[in-house]
Amino acid sequence: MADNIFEDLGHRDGPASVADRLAAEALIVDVDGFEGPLDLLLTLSRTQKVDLRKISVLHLAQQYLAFVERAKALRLELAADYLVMAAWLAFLKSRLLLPPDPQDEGPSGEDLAAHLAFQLERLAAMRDVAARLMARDQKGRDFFARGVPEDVMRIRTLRYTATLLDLMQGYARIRTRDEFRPFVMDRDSVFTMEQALERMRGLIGFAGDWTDISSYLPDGWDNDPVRRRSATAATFAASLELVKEGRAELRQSDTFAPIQLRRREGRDV
Amino acid sequence: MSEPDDMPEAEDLPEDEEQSLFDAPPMGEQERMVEAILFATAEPVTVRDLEARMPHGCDAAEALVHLRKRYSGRGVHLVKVGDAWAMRTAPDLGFLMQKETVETRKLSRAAIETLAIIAYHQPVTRAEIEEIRGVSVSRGTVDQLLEMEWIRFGRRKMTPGRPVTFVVTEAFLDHFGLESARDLPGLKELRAAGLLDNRPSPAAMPQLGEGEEPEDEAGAGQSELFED
Amino acid sequence: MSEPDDMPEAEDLPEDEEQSLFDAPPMGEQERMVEAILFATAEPVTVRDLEARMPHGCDAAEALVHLRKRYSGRGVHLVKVGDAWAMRTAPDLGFLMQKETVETRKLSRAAIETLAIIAYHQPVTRAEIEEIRGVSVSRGTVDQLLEMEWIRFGRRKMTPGRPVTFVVTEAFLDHFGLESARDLPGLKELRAAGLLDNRPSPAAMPQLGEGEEPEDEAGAGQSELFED
Repeated sequence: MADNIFEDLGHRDGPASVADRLAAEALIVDVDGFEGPLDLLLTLSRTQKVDLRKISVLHLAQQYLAFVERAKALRLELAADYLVMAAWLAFLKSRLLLPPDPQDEGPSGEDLAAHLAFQLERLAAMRDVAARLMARDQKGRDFFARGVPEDVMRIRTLRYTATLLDLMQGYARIRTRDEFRPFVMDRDSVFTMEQALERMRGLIGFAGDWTDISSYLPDGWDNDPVRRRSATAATFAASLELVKEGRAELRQSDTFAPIQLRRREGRDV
Repeated sequence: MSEPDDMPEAEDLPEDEEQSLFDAPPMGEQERMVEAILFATAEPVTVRDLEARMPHGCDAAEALVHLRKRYSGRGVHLVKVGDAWAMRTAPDLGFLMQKETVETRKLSRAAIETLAIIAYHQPVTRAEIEEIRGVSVSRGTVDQLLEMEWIRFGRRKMTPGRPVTFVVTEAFLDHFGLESARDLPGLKELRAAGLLDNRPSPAAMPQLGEGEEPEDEAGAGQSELFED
Repeated sequence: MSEPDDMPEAEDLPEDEEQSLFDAPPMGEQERMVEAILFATAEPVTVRDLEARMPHGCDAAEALVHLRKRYSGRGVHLVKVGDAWAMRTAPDLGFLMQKETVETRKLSRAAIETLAIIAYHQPVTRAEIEEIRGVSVSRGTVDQLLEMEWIRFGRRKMTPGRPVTFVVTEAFLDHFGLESARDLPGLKELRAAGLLDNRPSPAAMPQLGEGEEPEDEAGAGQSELFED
């Protein structure tokens, strides 16, 4: 009975029951519920109640065109897709009805109809498997993962690397920097009184006997005359400072004679 | 230079000596280890990752065979998900787990169909999905599936325009309890019926769902995705 | 009066009839249920909560006894946490729950320079390093090198204040493929290798340590290196 709803709609003069009309109108009003023209065609094809492979595409085209006619009559806005499909189905219908034109190189009406049937069947099949997929047991609904996953503790070890080349380049960089540094008053050959004092303070505790202060010159400062002069002056000044602090005694037997130093008796360092 | 990792000494050793140095634990122990690791992890773990965490010389694949047997029929199962393995509660006990049930976002009909088409036809382009459904695929639908990590981008098709393709993910398999995409319900029947063939439509067919398509957009996005 | 909670009908039933109405599942099934619940639950579960989730008439306490036995010696244990029960990785397998990753990073420039000075001038004090580098040496840099075991403390200098010195270690030599610190290329070689500028240094410029080639110094340090 549903079979002829659309035929009835197509042939306006045909009788149609109230129920049929209501069903047809429900279909049209529900046009938004369809996922496009192919979906609508699939729905329409179900009314044929046959295997989709054996469906009458001609019949289906008529149903679809009737649907579009009816929608127009109801002044329903139809998406362009539906109208494109309508135009194409009208073309297909004419191809199927007219004897093939031997001049025509394009696909035959049968080919086009077969492909449409294939599309419908494929869509129906995808709908079916989609439903089967969703009916499967699902994680978080039917089966569950571990409730308290124990986090894997990440132990990150940082390893620093350097190559021999890095090392050599690093050293070369320092040395190059020294060679080409901007000119400054060179302090390398200057032994300051502060340095001497610090040195002397450490040594004075051992100076029980009178000792020439030149023996207190730091290592490496007694050969180069420039360095020696600086170190001697600094050491002498430092010695005077220690005397002033009451920690040492100084003596000189004669002009230009060696200056001798010793710890001041009775004092501990 | 002797990076501690290299351990050239160990590798230079004759086979048998090496064996004795790195004696793998007995299989029973290996099974316990796999059990512990899988229990501790909610995500499936590959054999490779298992072995990376186990002592040298372990055979995780064999341990998994024993473990699977041990847990068959139990309240918790060992399941295979793609290349990886996971422990999951037995589906028949889902009714006990109302408290744990996670409300998943309800998928629209369009999203469900799109997902099914991707799963059964993968790798599949957006144009092909639209061909099958007869409507354009909205960006939101694809985005939702991507966001759920049920689909991801596959490699580009070697056809003009090099369109991107979509494939389903391991998370999809995990969610639906599938070992692989080959186990999708009805896949064989669909294939036998030729419904998974890529049949080009004869010339004069209307190209549904195209037109002002986000296709190009997606294409543009894709190149970004893969270009670096 | 018929409060839905009361279920007076059920309570009015004779004992045996109630039993038959609410037949508890077999103990094996109960064990599976407890197993699944404990597996999937984020928190430890009390016997009471277990029974509330299981079908009427179940004896969770007994199921727990069976389950505990089943898991004894496995990679996962059933443990009691206060009043509640939970599954936990066997303590002896804790090492599997750690993933060691080694990240390789390049040594900082400051560290390389400090290391180079120690290698070329050892034994060398911090003050000397600072003098050569022309900037102060941060504690962190020295600590890092000590931690890497590329340098160690040498003997104290017999100079006032008896400052500590640093020398390079065997591990250092090993890492850089050197037999001894003497093998480090000298300034001449560095220059020949293009690592140092080829221009002869202006005579007026006093050379830091030049004259006594670093090799010599290093050589002096060598004895120090292997003396203890």
